[in-house]
Amino acid sequence: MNGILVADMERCTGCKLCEIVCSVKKEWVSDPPRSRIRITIQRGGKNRLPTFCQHCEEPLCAAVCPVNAVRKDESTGLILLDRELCVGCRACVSACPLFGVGFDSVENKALRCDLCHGDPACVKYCEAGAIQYVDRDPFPTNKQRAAAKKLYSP
Amino acid sequence: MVTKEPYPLYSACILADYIADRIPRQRVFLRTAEDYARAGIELMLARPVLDWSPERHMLYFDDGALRYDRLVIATGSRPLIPPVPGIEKDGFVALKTLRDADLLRMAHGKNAVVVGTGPVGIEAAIALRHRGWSVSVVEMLDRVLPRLFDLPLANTLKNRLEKRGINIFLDEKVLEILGGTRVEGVQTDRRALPADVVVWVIGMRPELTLLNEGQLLLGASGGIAVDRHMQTTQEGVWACGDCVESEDLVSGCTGLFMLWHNARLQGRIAGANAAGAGKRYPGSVNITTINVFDEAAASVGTLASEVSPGERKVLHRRSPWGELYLVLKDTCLMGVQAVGRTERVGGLIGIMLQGKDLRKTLVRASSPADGPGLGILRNVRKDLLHLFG
Amino acid sequence: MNKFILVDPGKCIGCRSCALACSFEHDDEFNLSLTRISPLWMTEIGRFIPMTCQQCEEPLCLDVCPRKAISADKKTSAIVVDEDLCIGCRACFLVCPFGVPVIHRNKGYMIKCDLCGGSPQCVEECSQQALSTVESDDAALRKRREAAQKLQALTEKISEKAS
Amino acid sequence: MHMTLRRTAAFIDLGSVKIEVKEIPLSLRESYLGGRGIDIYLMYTMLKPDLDPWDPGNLLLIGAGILSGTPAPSAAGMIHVGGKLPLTGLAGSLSMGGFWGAELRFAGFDHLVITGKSSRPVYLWVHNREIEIRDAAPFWNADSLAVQDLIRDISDEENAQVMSVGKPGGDRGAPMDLRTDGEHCREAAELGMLMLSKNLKAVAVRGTLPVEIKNPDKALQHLAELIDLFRLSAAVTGISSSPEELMRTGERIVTLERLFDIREGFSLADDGLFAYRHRRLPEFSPLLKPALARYNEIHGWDMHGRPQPDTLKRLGLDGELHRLL
Repeated sequence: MNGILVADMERCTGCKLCEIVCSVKKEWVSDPPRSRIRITIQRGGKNRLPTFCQHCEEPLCAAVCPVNAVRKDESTGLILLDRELCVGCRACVSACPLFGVGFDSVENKALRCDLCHGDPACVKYCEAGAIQYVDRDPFPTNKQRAAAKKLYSP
Repeated sequence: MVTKEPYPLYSACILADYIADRIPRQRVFLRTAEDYARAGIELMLARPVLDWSPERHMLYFDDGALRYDRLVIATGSRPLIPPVPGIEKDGFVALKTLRDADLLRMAHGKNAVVVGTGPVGIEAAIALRHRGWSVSVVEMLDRVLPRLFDLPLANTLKNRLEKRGINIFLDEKVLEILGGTRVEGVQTDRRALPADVVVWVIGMRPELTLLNEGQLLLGASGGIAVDRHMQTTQEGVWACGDCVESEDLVSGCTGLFMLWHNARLQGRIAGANAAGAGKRYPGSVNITTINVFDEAAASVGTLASEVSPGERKVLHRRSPWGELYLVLKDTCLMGVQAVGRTERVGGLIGIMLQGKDLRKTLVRASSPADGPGLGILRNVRKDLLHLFG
Repeated sequence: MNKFILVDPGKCIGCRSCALACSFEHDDEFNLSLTRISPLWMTEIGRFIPMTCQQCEEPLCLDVCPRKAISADKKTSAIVVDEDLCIGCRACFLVCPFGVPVIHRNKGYMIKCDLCGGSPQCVEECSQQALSTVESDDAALRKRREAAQKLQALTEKISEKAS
Repeated sequence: MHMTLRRTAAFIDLGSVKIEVKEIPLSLRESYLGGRGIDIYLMYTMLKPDLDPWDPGNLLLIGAGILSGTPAPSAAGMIHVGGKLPLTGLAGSLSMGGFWGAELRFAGFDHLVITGKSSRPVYLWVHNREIEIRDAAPFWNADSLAVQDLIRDISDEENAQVMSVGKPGGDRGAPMDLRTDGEHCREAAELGMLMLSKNLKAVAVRGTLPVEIKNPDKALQHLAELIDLFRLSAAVTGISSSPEELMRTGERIVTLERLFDIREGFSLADDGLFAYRHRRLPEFSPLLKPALARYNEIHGWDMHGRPQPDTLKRLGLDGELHRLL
């Protein structure tokens, strides 16, 4: 399925297990700064915002990349990074409006979520179920359906 | 596709890495001749256009002419070189094209002087320093990267450069390039600096030598005036890239915003419209990121010096791992500069574009509907509200 | 006060002509996946409910958009999207409580109801008058009047039985 | 020694402002695992009997568990706080959630052993293998949540995890809350009082160093199945101990806590579900006695709650416990 990650801010408890699990799966070591998902804690503690690559349709990060290392995979619509080409200039990190791109200061490369090729670890291990891996197209109607039930059920 | 460059498309931003020998030369190229052939594009390299007749839809070279139905002008920009004596000497490089980068890459010597501290200048200085040259930088204004950073953050970056052995001379003008046929030094209004190579990067101007007087309407900033569809005032002629004037989405003013991603987005739109599509270019988000010795710095929006003193408010937060500098006009966010964690610059673009009254937004309780940008502001909420009084 | 499309699910028969009219108006093709109003079959309730944008007074989508692509149209006060600014990052969709913002399948920008510049085609196409364009205060008045009529019909029936 | 087994403990003496970092020997870790185990071991071996709990010599122990900062269920962030309880003089043991334990591990430490009393109000700032003792006078009387935000402001680190004590209620006044996060808090304020008795308002930690995992994919697989915590801990730490061994370690820890309490004059009369903390003798409800007898029996303790000699032998606690750390 041609899926994306969707975060539910209310459910997230800020336990950051996803950061640990993502870094273990990708880097073989538990190292949250090198995880592809980041939990940004807003002051006042209530809001914990899981941020990761939203795979935009018109990615700004692809535009600012000086070496074309960020490209949109037409078949799946995912925005993928070619790690060999990446020179670590961090233009994509600062251009992304949604904190979607991390930075690996050890290897000086950008860090992008590639949805673990369809089986995202963060979704599998999130105890609170705050991150879902959903199909891109029908998902909005499910949300509308839930809202409709709330609004109009007799 | 006609170009005076002898090479297919290469990335100008990455030349500094090539000069510093961090990447091999072929990594600079983004397209190969086969890419053009496969895309059905006839590539005419090293063919400078000498004259243009819009009425007859003709382009003239020194050895021939070319007729067109639709024309997209993407001539880009050329280095601004005022009439300083001695600029014709060997070793004087106005860094713009791959040929200039080759010159710097092959150059041998001990001392290098970089004139101008824009992003290209700073990256060239770092690249040469990386290869062991002793580098001095001369800047006319009072700070490095003057169009990107205000004094506080510019000084942070200046200290960082100086700590790595780059001597920086501010408020200094270059009067003359010294030496015989080869460059031997630079004479400024205060001192003479030894130099085997001079990298001249004080700024760029749109490359409009192709145009004769009055053929195309130019904007106030000197760039070609285009409408939202990147169309010029001439029928069937579009223009895009550094040679074009565009509108800054954040501040709303029009001007020359010669950035790589602006050129690419405008190119895609100008090309599509030339082929009959109806795409519109919304305007430029002028975010610039620069890597100063593997510490990133980024800036977007207006500088504090560009906001009128009465309405100007500034929040400067220093911490062990970086700095954040917010420029506000009363309670609206106008500009963000950051050293270290630069993702905060991108995160705040949305809020800047909204131009909302931050006092109202910050007083409201945080809710899941806030984007990441508001999270940054909430984390400096106390200082901001204090600033607003 | 924002104008918006008032939905009366009771009258909706699920013929989807509103969705077809909407996709034709905006994209010149009859394609249910490009509609800005989607009549949803609600199995648990056993009825169709058309769902579209509520044209909020303080739209969350407008606040969260990182490109200021969403704005309130001056003339029709509808919440509209600038296709060239939108980068399709779905932040609006995440915050909208009704899940209304949808990404256009092949054009990559967000699409939502913009009241067709003031005279929504879905309202005109709806044979059952299930949809109507109202100002929010008219809407309240209209609902109260409908409730009053139902109540009045009910009391008449009771008084007949009593007498 | 494999990286995952290298665990460090920082000994911080607030009085003489001396910080010493020692490595935790593997043998100690195999018999006492992580947080609570090593904390009670340190209490038992470092504290002289009948030491006045208010004496600066009392220990405040903060220990991350063996699985902290690794892909384990919420244990990834738990933290254990121990020390001789000021009111009852017994072995204090409290574990709190949030991400504090993991952050301590990412900062390169596993245990903080805080002794002595600071001359002025201070808080600890632990960051990537460095520990700073900073002034806490400006927010000494602030409540625990406000302290957390203030420390995050000063350090400009949104992700800093701060363990802070609430408003002090007089010299030995009302208990205060001790909290690691907005939600994760324990009203067990005795340890908060212990902290305040050392003039210590908060311990903040921020770490960005990696934590090694013995074999990552096995760890992830066990985490997914989540049926066998033993195999998960073996996959993460590389200590392949059988379930029985781990159970015996658990017994050892609880029995050592009981030994510590007995050494401090604890007797069966004090043993009651609630009296245990506050030495207020409850009227023994009829159910409590048999339950207590059963509890002691399971642990191999006699009917007065004192560990039997053979239990001590089985757990290796019979001889003199010499200090390994």
